[in-house]
Amino acid sequence: MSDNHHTPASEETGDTGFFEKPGMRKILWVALLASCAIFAALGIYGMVAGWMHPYFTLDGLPVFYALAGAIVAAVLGAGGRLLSEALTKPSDYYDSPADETRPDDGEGRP
Amino acid sequence: MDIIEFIVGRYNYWIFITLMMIGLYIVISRGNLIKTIVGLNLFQTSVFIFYISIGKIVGGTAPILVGSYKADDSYGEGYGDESHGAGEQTSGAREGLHDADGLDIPSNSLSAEVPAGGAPSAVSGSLHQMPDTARETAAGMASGVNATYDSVADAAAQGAEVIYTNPLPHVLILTAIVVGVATTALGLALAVRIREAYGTIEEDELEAEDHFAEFGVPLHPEQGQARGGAA
Amino acid sequence: MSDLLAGLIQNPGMLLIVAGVIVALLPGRQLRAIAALAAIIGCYALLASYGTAPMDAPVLMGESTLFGLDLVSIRIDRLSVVFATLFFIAAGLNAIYGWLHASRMEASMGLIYAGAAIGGVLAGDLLTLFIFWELAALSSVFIVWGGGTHAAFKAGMRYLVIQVGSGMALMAGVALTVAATGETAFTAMSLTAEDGSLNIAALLIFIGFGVKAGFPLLHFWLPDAYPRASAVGAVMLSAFTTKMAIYALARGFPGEDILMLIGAVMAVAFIFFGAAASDLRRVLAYSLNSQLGFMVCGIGIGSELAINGAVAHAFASVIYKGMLFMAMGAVLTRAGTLRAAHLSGLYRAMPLTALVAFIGALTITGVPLFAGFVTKSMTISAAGYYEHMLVWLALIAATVGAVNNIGVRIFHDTFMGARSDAAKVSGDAPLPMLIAMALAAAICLVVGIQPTLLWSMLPFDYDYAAYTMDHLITQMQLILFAVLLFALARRFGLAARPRDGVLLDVDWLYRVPGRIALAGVVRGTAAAWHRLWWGIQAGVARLVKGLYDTHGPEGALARSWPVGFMALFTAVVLGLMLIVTFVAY
Amino acid sequence: MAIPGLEQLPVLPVVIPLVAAPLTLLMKPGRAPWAWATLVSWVTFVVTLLLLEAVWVHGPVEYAMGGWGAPEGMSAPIGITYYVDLANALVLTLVAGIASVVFPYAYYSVESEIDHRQTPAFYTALLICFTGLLGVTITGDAFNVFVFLEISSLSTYALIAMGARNDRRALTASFNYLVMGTIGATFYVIGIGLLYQATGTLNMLDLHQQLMGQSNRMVEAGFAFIITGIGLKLAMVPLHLWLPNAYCYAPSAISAFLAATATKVQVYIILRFMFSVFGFEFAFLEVALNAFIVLGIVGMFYASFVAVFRDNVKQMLAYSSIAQIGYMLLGISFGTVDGVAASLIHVFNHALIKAALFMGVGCVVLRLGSSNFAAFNGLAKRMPWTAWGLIISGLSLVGVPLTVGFISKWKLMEAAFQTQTFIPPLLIVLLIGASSLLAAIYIGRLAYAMLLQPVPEDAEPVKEAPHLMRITMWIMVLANIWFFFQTDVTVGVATRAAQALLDTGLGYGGAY
Repeated sequence: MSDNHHTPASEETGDTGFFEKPGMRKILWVALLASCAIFAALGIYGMVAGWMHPYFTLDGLPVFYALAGAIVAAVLGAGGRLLSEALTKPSDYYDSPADETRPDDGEGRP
Repeated sequence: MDIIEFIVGRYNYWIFITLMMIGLYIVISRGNLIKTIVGLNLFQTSVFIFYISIGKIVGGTAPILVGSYKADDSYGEGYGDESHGAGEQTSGAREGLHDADGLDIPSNSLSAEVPAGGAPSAVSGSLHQMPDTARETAAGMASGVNATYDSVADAAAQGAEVIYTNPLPHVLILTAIVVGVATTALGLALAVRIREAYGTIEEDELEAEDHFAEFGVPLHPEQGQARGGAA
Repeated sequence: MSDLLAGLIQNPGMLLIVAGVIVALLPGRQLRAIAALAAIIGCYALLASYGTAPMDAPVLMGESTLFGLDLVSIRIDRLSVVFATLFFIAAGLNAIYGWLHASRMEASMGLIYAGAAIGGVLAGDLLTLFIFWELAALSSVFIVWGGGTHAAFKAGMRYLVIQVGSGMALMAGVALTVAATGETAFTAMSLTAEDGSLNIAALLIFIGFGVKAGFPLLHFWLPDAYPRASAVGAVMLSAFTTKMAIYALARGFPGEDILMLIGAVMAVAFIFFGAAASDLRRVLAYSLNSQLGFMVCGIGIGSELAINGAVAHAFASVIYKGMLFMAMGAVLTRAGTLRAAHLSGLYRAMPLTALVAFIGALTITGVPLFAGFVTKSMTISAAGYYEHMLVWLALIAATVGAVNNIGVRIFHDTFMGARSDAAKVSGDAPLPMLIAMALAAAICLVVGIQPTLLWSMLPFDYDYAAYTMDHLITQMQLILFAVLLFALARRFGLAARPRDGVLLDVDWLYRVPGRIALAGVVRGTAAAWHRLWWGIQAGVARLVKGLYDTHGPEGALARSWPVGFMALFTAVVLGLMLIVTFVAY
Repeated sequence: MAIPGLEQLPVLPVVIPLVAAPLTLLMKPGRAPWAWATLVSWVTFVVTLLLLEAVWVHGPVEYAMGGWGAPEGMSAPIGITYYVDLANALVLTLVAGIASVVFPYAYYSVESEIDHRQTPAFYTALLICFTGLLGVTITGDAFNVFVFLEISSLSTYALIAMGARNDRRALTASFNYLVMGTIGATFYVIGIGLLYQATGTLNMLDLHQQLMGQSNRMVEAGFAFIITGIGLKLAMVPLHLWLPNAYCYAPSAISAFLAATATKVQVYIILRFMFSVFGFEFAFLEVALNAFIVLGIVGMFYASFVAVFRDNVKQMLAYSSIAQIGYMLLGISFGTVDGVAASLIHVFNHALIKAALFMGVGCVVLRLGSSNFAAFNGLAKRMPWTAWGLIISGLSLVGVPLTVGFISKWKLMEAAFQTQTFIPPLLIVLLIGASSLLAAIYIGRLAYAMLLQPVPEDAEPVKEAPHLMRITMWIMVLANIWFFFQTDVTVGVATRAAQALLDTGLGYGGAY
């Protein structure tokens, strides 16, 4: 899950960390997909085995939570993007950029 | 006719108001500090006139006991305690000042007719129209207190037949005049100091300089230049 | 001196405030930090000596009177004790975290701030609550200002106004309550009076609480101020103010129906803002606000389980949110920036901080074995049991929001991926910061694994089993599929980081059109004023000129020095007075 | 009065400083006049405390000047009387108390701001001003009020003008004040003249007896003149323009003394006239009270807004004073015991607050020569005692709990809720809260400058203010905290004083 098309700063070749190795990325993907499948299956089995105690009819659906997770994630991704497009202004919109810099107060702080 | 009487009868008020307004207007409109003080003086003077006029009646005399007053030994006591000051200030003045016929602003007794014999007229709104009250008061106090007060009551009764001018407003205004003098002196002294510090006593120039000192920009740029830049 | 002081000084919070003043006078950061930690432990020992008491039989201490009103400095019951304990833990973690980096101001004000929060939750009456409420507001302003930039100053000013405004609403409500009933006791209130009309006093108090609890539309100070503070300051800010408000709501308005709606809106709305924000601490601030929605919902439901859930979640939230702010603070300390656009791949240089951020993400999203799982389940279950379906849906959505905002944005985008320029930093977080983060992470794990430890402290005895199969399965489904979707979106280039810049919020309303309007009104008034005055002068002058030709041109037109102005004004006032007098009746 | 051995007590607060003042003029410039003035203020303070205690225990005290009291069988006294009830005993104690702290404070400040040779004259004027303020408060004679008013005003003009050595604008400020003050006082005299014409008496209590039921044009005009005149001296909002410059350019010690006492005494006079002299039978009172609500609220906001944008701290505080007068007017305007008590409490508390603040600014002016905001940058590092004193008293101004400002605000809100006016009480309370926010902004601005702004790089190192100034300032700062815990003195006395005021006006209860 470390694919990143939008790393804004300089991409450096040859600086691949532990998680950037191709083998590692594959393992991560497999693990993610496998655990998704396992918990979806467990959910369906749980329905049959009587583990689940749905509060409403809605969450009586076998993979309701899986669907909910995916749908909300999609809505959130799109919504966040739209909101960002609509409401983000340049950094100097309210304050001048100089306001963000910190005068050295002699305490040697970052 | 009533209106004319109303207006004429209160001419002292009109003088006072006119003078006051002139004084206030000078304070408002003059740009020169000395002239402002002149206006202030005029304004204060109008109040002096107001006070003096409310205490004065034509034919009234200074508040000194007239007539046969014999009890010399008890003079100071009697005078100081009640017969004159108290009687006049509390009962006579209070009721007398307020017109019996319910007019809001009493017309001044300067214009009222004062009988020649000194016997006060019952209808004239003067300060001392209530001899009966005074006599009663004095007598009432005297009885049962001390026999020597009989003479005091007697004197008060006689005094009540004389018309006195109420001295209190005059005394008060003497104080106010002193205060006025002090104010004028201080105001003029300040004007001198301002002249030393600023080189001018014209208010708009002073304002321009103060404005410049506070904000660092001329108050009226175009005017400032036209006048050669007061700032 | 009066018994009021004697009463107040028994309150551990008050003692901590005194300690804060003393710490301000000590030289050297280390000494200040040691003294602060000692004070925190000492005051906690005092609190612990008071023990605890059940909800329906609180122990009251430090009773006194202030101009005839009864004050109770300390009320010990399980609700107040759990919050006070939580604040002591948070204060201790803050002291350790800022061991090397807290300025004198932050060290001292941090203690006063913590003390005010502790005093506030222990307060037994509304006036004492107000006293600490204001102290918390004022001390925290200095922490915002501790950010040191001019932007921090301005944000601090806005924060000050809104916080003092919250205090004023509270004070007005309390004054009204006292005027109406003569009672000052802080007990459960209702927004509707007995005859069904609106209870204004309670409403004012509610608004006062609501501002600090970050109710929607009243929340804007939170994402505005927190990101401006210093690394140490933001951690302090994240712990106290909002949770103190949650306590106050739990005490004053349990089961108030409107809270469910408010909480649901909070939980959902702010995850979108969090997704759109570019400054990472701003993301955290919105996420915090969304988590507050959980607690507000729980209080709104008002059942024993729901209140327990809200309190438990407040407890967990302080710890893990503090931990995340600590991690971001460490990044700020090392990398000097928190703009999402400039950071990625930090795990190489700061592996331990990355691990902490990962644990934080696991906790906040509610992965089993971490504190968030047990505390969130309680509120969600309560919503389900009492069939508040909208609330329940909102809380589920908020959980997914946490996956995106914390799991993806804070952890993945910042620490994973290729290394950006800004991420080329010299080393991991300084040792005291790491210790504080490790302690917080440990608490998250302990509570997650052994939840009964926390439950024994909660207000009500309620036997709740978190680790059941259906909880585990549903929660894991929710998180894993959300993660899957985000991963796929990244894989296929459908998702991008938010644009760099400032994200507009409600505060835009007063920062832009509000400011323009204010400036316009001021300028307009000044112009109208000037015109009026000159008009009067000109009018008078013309009149006089008409009457007397003697009036020269140097007259009234040319001047505006105040003497004349004032004198005229006096005359006008007198005239008005006289007219009104004569016409009045 | 039946207090053995203390028959002459009521006259002493006026006589002691009055006699002491001319003696000061004869002293050598320097330490002697200052020490003498301080001693006098302390003695006077003790006397006023005794008087307060006597009034608290025995009830109102009357003292006939020269023995010219009311003769037997007569209600009204012949001469001037001093009449002390709790309301003016409280204000007297306040004025003398502030003086006894500010006078010692003044030494270094005066040495640096005023020509050394002028110091005897300065302390003479100061003592005369002190006399005048005490006299205005203590007297029971309406004309005597005018005399003392002018005594204090004239010396105040001179004192303000002495600030000219630092900034020549003190002269124009003083001149403005002189013109306006004279107009105000003259209005007052006219009003008294009209009342005298209507009643024939000048004694306040007797005036009330005579005015009962009288409601005619003359009395109304008198009322209008008196309220406008005192309103001007009080800096009630449209008539406040003289105040900011006067407080700003006066010598620091004078700013502190005047801000804490002068307007407070005027508030007392307004109270005395509205409730004791005119009383609730006077139909026009209600109109005036309604006007006060509006003026009070307008003042609270207008002046606070101006204060936020001022770049000179002294001016900022002066405008803040005008705003605080708005609170006092608001309390009066409720026309209830609680409202008047709240007003009196705020009179007392605000005096403590403003004295401390102006004293702090005086320390800064002494060391840094300026009261502009720029001088306050980083002050907490350069002059920590002064800076923290300013912050604590600033918090008190905002109305933060644990300081007296909170008591004022609380009492005012409580009173507002128990009143029916044409503005809903809730709105009034919210407005009080909103204007506190403005106070929070300007105090916050000051606090930020002092605590978090860096010290200017080219700044020379400065010492803290002299011990004497710091100690006296901190006495005031600690008083701000002390009187939060010790509310018996303020709330207790003020409530009983308000009851007394309204009882004489027969307005206690629901006449309004």
